Amino acid sequence: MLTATHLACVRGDRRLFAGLGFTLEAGAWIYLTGENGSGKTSLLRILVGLSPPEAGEILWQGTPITSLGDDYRKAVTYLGHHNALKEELTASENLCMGAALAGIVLEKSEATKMLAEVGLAGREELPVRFLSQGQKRRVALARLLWSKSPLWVLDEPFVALDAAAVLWLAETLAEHLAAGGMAILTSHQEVAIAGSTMQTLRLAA
Amino acid sequence: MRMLTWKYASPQYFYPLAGKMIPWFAALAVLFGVSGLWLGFFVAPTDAQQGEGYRIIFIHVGASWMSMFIYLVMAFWASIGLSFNTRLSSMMASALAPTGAMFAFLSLWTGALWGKPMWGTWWVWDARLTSELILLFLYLGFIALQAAIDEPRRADKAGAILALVGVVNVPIIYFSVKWWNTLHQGASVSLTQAPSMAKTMLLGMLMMALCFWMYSIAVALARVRAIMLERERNSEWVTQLKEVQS
Amino acid sequence: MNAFSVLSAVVQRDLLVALRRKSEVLTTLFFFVIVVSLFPLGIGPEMDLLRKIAPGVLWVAALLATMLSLNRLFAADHADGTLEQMALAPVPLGLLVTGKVVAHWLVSGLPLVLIAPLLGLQFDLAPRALTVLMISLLLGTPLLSLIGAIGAALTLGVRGGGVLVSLLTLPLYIPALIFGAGAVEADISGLGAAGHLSLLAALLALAAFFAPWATTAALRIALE
Amino acid sequence: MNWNSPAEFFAMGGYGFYVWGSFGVTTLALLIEPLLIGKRQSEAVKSLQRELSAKERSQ
Repeated sequence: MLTATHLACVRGDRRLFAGLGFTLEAGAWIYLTGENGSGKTSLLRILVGLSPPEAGEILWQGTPITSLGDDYRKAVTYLGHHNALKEELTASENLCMGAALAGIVLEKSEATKMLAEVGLAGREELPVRFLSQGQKRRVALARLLWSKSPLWVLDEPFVALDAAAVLWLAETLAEHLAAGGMAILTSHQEVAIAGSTMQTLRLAA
Repeated sequence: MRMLTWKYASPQYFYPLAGKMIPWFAALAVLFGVSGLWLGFFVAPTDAQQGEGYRIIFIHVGASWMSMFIYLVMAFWASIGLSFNTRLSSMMASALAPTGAMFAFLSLWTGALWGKPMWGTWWVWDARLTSELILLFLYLGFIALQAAIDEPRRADKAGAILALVGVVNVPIIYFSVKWWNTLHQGASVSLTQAPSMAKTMLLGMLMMALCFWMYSIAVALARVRAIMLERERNSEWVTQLKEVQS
Repeated sequence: MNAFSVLSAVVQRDLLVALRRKSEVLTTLFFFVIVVSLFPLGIGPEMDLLRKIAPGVLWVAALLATMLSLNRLFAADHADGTLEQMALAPVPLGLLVTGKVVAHWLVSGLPLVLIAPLLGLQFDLAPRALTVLMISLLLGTPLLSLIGAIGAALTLGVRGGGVLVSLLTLPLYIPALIFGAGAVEADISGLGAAGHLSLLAALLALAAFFAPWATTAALRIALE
Repeated sequence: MNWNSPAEFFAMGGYGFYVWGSFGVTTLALLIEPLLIGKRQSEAVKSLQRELSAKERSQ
């Protein structure tokens, strides 16, 4: 369970939000919306522990995330604006290296299988710089397939994806939630995830 | 007591307090300065070896001390700001840096003016002068880094790490420069080891050092006030200030 | 999966990236070679003089070459989001930073060590002095990478970061320069280089302990 | 008393240029710094006043 209380965020001179709080239960997800510049990305970065909030506290299973350290980082998978891919490396190398950072050993055959699942069969040995935007995003999203974290925090995961990939992502999210996982995501388009509890969190500009 | 400390650790209460403290420290600086100059020029006797040229030490020594001392104080405030997340301490560190750099420069300048008549050259690669030069570079690095970062909180923290790294490095740099100096049998400049350091000379030096010290406090307080206004311009207390309202 | 395998994964990844983008590696090396070769042209070809300035010239050039390569230590990872993922990995960031520094040294430090004797020959250094030069660089270049990483992390994503990083790190490089160049000089003048080299090693040990910590703190600040 | 005449005082036993060069620049620096800070302070106040009056007008 993830609980946030009285969160505030200041960027430069601007107060993006204040007094923000929510509780996210297992099997539920939060749909985070708001205009450009309303602080969606800032909030996500605060929630995963990259930046400290100006005020307020975030609790994971009842403990502040600041005192959990690596235990919280193990529980979270974050996908930001950037795909965190190395242009020089192939799709499968990128996937394996990403897993290695999280302490997960991924065999090449497994990586190939996961890349096939996101629709990149046959392209796994291509350096990422030869892939299109949408394909790169799919390589980045393939990390959800090896992720063992209960909490997924995804910043605009649907951007640049085609219809098939959007469908795949919605299914993957539904499975994750059905298995007791949690998710927080931002999106500019409507998202439907079958059989799940959705909370909408709107940030005012 | 604890409550009191916390209260004055917030810019809102420190701003008027600093304003009240500045005249006192400025007055002390003038007092020590006048007595130091009087001792230095009219009481302290002419040095047997260096003639009247030695009188430069009255400011050179004080400036060198202050340049090193201010770096330590700056690193102290910066680290407090980093570990306890207190805005005021970080602002204090930023306020001290230019003054420290100025004293480092003055130390070099007076050292060069002393070296020319005594050694026949403006600059000697002596361990102390070289270390002082490096200290000036460290100050400039700190100031440049903070100036380059727009987000004040990030500038504070990055500056603090740099200041701490600098503090660890200063002794290492000093030791290595000294080692290098002895190996190359370079000149060793010593302004303070005059054979017969008269008591009045020492006292004059001390007075000038105290003058610089008080001056630094006054100036740092004044600068930290300006920094507070710049940084906290959206806070309620700033807009309520008398000088802003009028 | 233990800490060591995470560290080696980072090293492996960075080496692989460097291997596929050879131009950057070679730039550092060529810069080193060119700067060193310029000195005789500027000073004149008297061998006595060249022999005398060789340690200083080679070491200063190594300093500058390392400096040049610092900008890309974290910048690419910062731009493509990899750094965020590293900061969120369930292992100490200091470990990953150490991995990055090791990779940086292998890519930009080690080549300098290997090519230095060749450049030393241009300055008519004796074989023993060449050996001391190599040893001093072998101990010194990792030190440069470690200290430089702090500067690179502090200036990450900052306006004019490239120039700033030299202003921040060059003063911190001075002890390494003094003991490194001093070792070769001491050997040439028959004083023995052991003292200098052991001090250099001591500095390396100190930096290996502290620098990753400071770099980690600086990176977390840059990511906020 | 060290000096018999003002001229002697300013000559500093032949070291006048060096002694007064040191003291002069130091004094200058210690005078200019507070002035610069004063300017910074008044600029900060002025920009705050401008912001404040802009806010009042917009209300």
